Amino acid sequence: MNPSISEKIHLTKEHCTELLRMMMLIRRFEERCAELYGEQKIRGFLHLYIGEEANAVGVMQALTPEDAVVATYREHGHALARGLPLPEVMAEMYGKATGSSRGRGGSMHIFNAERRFYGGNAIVGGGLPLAVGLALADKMNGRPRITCCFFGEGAAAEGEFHESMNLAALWKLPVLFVCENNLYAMGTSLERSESETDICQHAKSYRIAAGSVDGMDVVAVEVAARRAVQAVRDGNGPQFLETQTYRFRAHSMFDPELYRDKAEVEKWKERCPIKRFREWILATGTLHESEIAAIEIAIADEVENAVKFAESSPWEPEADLTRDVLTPIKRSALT
Amino acid sequence: MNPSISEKIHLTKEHCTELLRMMMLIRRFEERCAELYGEQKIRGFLHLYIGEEANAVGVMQALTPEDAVVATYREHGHALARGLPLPEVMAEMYGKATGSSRGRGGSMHIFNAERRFYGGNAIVGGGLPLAVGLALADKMNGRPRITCCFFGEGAAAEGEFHESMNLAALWKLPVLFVCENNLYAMGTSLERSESETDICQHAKSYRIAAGSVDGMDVVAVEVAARRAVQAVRDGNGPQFLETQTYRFRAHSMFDPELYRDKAEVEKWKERCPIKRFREWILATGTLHESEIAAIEIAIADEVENAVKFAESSPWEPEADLTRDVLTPIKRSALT
Amino acid sequence: MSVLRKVTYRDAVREAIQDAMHRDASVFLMGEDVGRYGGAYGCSKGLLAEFGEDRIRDTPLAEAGFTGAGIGAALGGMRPIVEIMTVNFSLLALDQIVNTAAAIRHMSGGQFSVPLVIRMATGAGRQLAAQHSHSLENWYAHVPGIKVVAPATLADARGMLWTALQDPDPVVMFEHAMLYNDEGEIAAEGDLSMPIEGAAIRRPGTDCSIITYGGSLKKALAAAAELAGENFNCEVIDLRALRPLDGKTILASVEKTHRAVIVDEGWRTGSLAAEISALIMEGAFFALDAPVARVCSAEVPIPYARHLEISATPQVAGIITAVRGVLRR
Amino acid sequence: MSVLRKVTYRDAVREAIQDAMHRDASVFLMGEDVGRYGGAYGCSKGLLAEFGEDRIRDTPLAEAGFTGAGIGAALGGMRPIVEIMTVNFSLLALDQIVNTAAAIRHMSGGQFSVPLVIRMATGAGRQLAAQHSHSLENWYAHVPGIKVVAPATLADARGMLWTALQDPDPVVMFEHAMLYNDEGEIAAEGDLSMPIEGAAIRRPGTDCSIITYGGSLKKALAAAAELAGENFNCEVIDLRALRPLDGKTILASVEKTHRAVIVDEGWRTGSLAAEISALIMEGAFFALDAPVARVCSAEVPIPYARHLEISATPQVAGIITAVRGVLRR
Ligand SMILES: Cc1ncc(C[n+]2csc(CCOP(=O)(O)OP(=O)(O)O)c2C)c(N)n1
Ligand SMILES: Cc1ncc(C[n+]2csc(CCOP(=O)(O)OP(=O)(O)O)c2C)c(N)n1
Ligand SMILES: [Mg+2]
Ligand SMILES: [Mg+2]
Repeated sequence: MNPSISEKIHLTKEHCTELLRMMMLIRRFEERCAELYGEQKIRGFLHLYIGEEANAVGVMQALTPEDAVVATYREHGHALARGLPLPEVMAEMYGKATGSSRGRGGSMHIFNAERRFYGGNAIVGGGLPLAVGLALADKMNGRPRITCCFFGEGAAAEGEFHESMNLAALWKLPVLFVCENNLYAMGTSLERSESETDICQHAKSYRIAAGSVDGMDVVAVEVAARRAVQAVRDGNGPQFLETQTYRFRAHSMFDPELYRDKAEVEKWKERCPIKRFREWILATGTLHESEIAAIEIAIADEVENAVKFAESSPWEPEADLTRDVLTPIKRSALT
Repeated sequence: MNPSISEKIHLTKEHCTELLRMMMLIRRFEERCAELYGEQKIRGFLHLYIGEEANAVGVMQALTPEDAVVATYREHGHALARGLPLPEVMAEMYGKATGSSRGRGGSMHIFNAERRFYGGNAIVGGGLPLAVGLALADKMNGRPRITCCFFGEGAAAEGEFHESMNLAALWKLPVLFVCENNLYAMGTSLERSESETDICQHAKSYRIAAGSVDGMDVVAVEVAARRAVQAVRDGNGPQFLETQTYRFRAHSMFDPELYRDKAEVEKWKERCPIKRFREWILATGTLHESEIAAIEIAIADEVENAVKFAESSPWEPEADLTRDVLTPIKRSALT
Repeated sequence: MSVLRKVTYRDAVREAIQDAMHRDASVFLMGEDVGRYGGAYGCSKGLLAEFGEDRIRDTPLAEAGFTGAGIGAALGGMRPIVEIMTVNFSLLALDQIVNTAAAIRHMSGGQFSVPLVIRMATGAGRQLAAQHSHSLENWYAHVPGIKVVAPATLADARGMLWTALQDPDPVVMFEHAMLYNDEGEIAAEGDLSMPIEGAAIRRPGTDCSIITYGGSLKKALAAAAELAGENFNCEVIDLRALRPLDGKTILASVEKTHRAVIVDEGWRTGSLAAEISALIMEGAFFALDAPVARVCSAEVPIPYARHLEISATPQVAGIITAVRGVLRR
Repeated sequence: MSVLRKVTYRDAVREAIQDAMHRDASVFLMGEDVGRYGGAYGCSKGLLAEFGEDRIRDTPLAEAGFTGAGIGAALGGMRPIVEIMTVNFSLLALDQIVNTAAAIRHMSGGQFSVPLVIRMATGAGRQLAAQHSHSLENWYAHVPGIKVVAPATLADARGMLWTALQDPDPVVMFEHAMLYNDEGEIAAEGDLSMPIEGAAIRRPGTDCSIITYGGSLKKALAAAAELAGENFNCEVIDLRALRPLDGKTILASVEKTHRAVIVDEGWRTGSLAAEISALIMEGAFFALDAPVARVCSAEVPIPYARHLEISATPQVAGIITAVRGVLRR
């Protein structure tokens, strides 16, 4: 933990507790999801965020409820850190009618209008133009809110990335682009996907201010995010933040992980964001072991309750299959 | 004319004559096309290259017949500078069966397999991936030839540009990208289409060596192109050349040109590449007025002969409408 | 409604945009060259001066980017009109349209609607060759989660946009490039809005239903007029909405005429005409006196040469031949 | 041909690639994660070790870029196999496929052919939800200038690729994601190649033609087997090639059975099934004893929940009901 960074935010006991709790909650939630996947309660693609929790948790600290968030198919962490109700998210994993997307979306398509959480996009790079548009709407309306868009480093090779960067910069839109660089896009490592592996260079080539941060350090991420968000709010146009991180698990549950060494994974696991922050918290005396243990127990309860909620929730009736394809029209709206 | 540059190529009388002749031929050809468009002999879209002749003519000097050329819908200059037979090109403008594309393509789709001229692409940015692939084939086969890809600065905003740059750089492919920056994409000026108006910065962000050259100076273009082509041939991977140029005419024959000042156009016309080179040639005594006049007459003849050829050429029979949709299969090829 | 005014289809489109921008501050137009250039087809000429560059927004060449930005802006409470210059370039934006605009409402369990209108020119006829002459209306009509319209008349060009902008879901609007110069009269005042669902019978008849849309309507009407001279009384149906299709009107017509010819500028295989034929098969089979016929484009990338382009695409003579064929069986 | 060998569909695809790479040095495989990862569906596992990274070429996430590069490489004399991970992402490459690969031969007056094979997984069934469950075979089947195939059997998965690679024009190959784990026997030796044109009668019958392709073939056969218990003798046709369509086989079957049901996982409106229905309308109308029926996907972005996904897509029960309905008329 870099003290010069940690000083810049108010590391109260409360705040530290919340950072740790949220990371632990995400971890626990996903570990449980992996089990449930084994039991075939959860199906489809399941992309775990395990190891990357500090990114979503750190960045979300810098956002207000008015801001918008756009994420990818690896978005459980973002959804939970954004405050989506755990039971609804778990029910969505099950595909239940009580799920955040009524079971239509599953793991890859978690949404929440109230939290301005715009998903949940399973097309790599597909969320970026959306974020540009959300920010454009805000700018055109003079609203002081911003849009935060998460994506992986693999997305940087897509044409939609390029077009979005240019539009956002050209129109000086209030977007924070967060590139979660976990070094792999499925089995393709960064140096095999980008001729310029310093992702920030790309952002800079659109005249977007860009910086990198240790994505395994939740406080560092929060600090960097706050700084970048402030720059966006100050009307400096889009900002770009690369978080350097790593996924501890396979890309999805189908991935045999032939493309990377166990040793590499183990080395990164030593930098586990939860472990590191926990150690720091204990070392500084911010929390005691017993307090953390209590948090752990509360989280376990919370997750089990979410599982129970999901288990006991009803399925959407088959008769409702085609609901929500189009929006029911209030005829009076037509003039 | 910068003498330090002009010294680097062998400005023999012969060579100067050819540079001038080709630029004048393209100019004359297109002026005639504009007339023929008025007479409705030529239809569809007609994008004139008038003012930009130095770009194609300069760059082509650096290529060998083995190299490949990919161009856009504004490709008359490239086709002629690449040595496509004038009568065939004119017949294509008419849509005649003797046209270089049997009348299927028209102004925007001129091709020639023998000259390795791959068109003629009317999708902005669409030719770039093609060029990458042509170069990939060469690299995989260890062939010493290169691919030269022309496109406008407007194309740089397209996702296909981004993807192509990255692939070419990542795989160190033998491509020369030539961005003809004429400051406008239809009616959209560069500063309204790119957050970074220095196009070379984009290329550099993929680790592609990039440089700019005065696209109104044919010798400067040739020098820059030779240098870049040599770098490609030397195995340094793709190179990027921005030629700074201007189109004197409207975008197409439908364009009312509401988006730029007449004064701006007039100012650029003073830098007409033909005028400038002609003046230099006369000033240096490389050619005499009378020699240039003779060239002019020969060109006028050539163009009129091409018109006659086109006029007297037959139409493709309607019965052949669907020929060349698929390739006739020699059954013996199937094993 | 009695006062009429002479306009072109282009004028009608422009006035519809202008009107919508006046009526609703959240409406804006975005696309390549909609501003300074005035629109590739001149549909927004003068609007930049009137509304400013914020609301008449020139974009870079980035079809996926600005279409996606339109979707995002719609989610953010705006009512964007995205102009994709032509359907040919819309291939670059299909991911955003199909995977996001059409899907996000359903994927989110009904939480998000995308009140977006995407306009694009379509069709052949100007000798623009293979990359500039597509008619891919059927591709769009295939996709649940969007609506698709094709105004073929001045009144529809003037009236469907506002209705589309009132719609909570994405509406894709096809303007056939050969219609822009068409001239005629529309109502000068009153409520000019037109529904974005439902087909229209443009010429009532009893002997054969000619079903068409967009740029082919004129040709169908011309064929019907000529056939009237042979004492064949054709009913001409303008689909207007390509998704959802108005099966009711189609089937009622065929129940009456017992014969149908579908005219569609798309390539024959997998055309929208195939869908109409299948609908008639399923809904009016026993009413048919002859198999339904299709007049479509030939299976060829549209060639440049005029005579080849003409022979590749539906023409009046071909429609007449097809109707005669159906009537003779 | 008498020696048989047990393989999965995935094995068959992999062996086809491997075989082609051995037979022709100009063949190479390119796509996202085809190398180190072994292919999203495991179809190229082990090939990187065998052929090296030049010929088993991992690409960045850039569908338009690498598909276009495949087109260029084909023009440059190679025989690329481009793997687009799934049809869903192919929307990003459609410009290159439609505007270049399919058009360049015609646009150039026959000067350039593009001997390229594009493989992609397609279809629903694994609860991957709206953005990962498209069946857009019909879109591709609409485009002149390309060929489209959908191997539904192990033998076709093993045998069509080589033929496709011999073809001078672009061939798009759809592999239904639910087929990869299918197991069965194929010939262990001899010429395994299969034509890329022509439908196959997978089960001869006399009472009703069930026409289908790809992932739905199994379901159609299961329905036919069950209907056989009711003494309904169905003929099951596997289209195999979606462009060009084998109208002859389809029409001959309907002439015999007088009834047809088409099973197609695409959304109903504008489905490939519509085209088949229209073809039958045009070619066998007077032989029909009942209107042709379609069993397609519901008009909904495919939902995640298992029961909803199942009810959105064609299933055996639905096919049986449709056949019974047609037989009863
Ligand atoms: C356009 C597109 N192409 C391919 C895929 C398949 N795919 C899903 S995730 C993924 C890797 C993305 O890597 P990255 O952007 O780095 O995100 P990460 O998974 O590492 O978080 C790929 C190739 C897809 N979903 N969308
Ligand atoms: C993908 C695509 N979008 C839009 C168009 C319409 N269009 C044709 S040329 C052009 C401008 C291109 O400008 P630039 O790349 O600078 O080339 P220039 O015409 O200046 O030579 C546009 C917008 C197109 N052909 N393709
Ligand atoms: Mg990654
Ligand atoms: Mg330009």
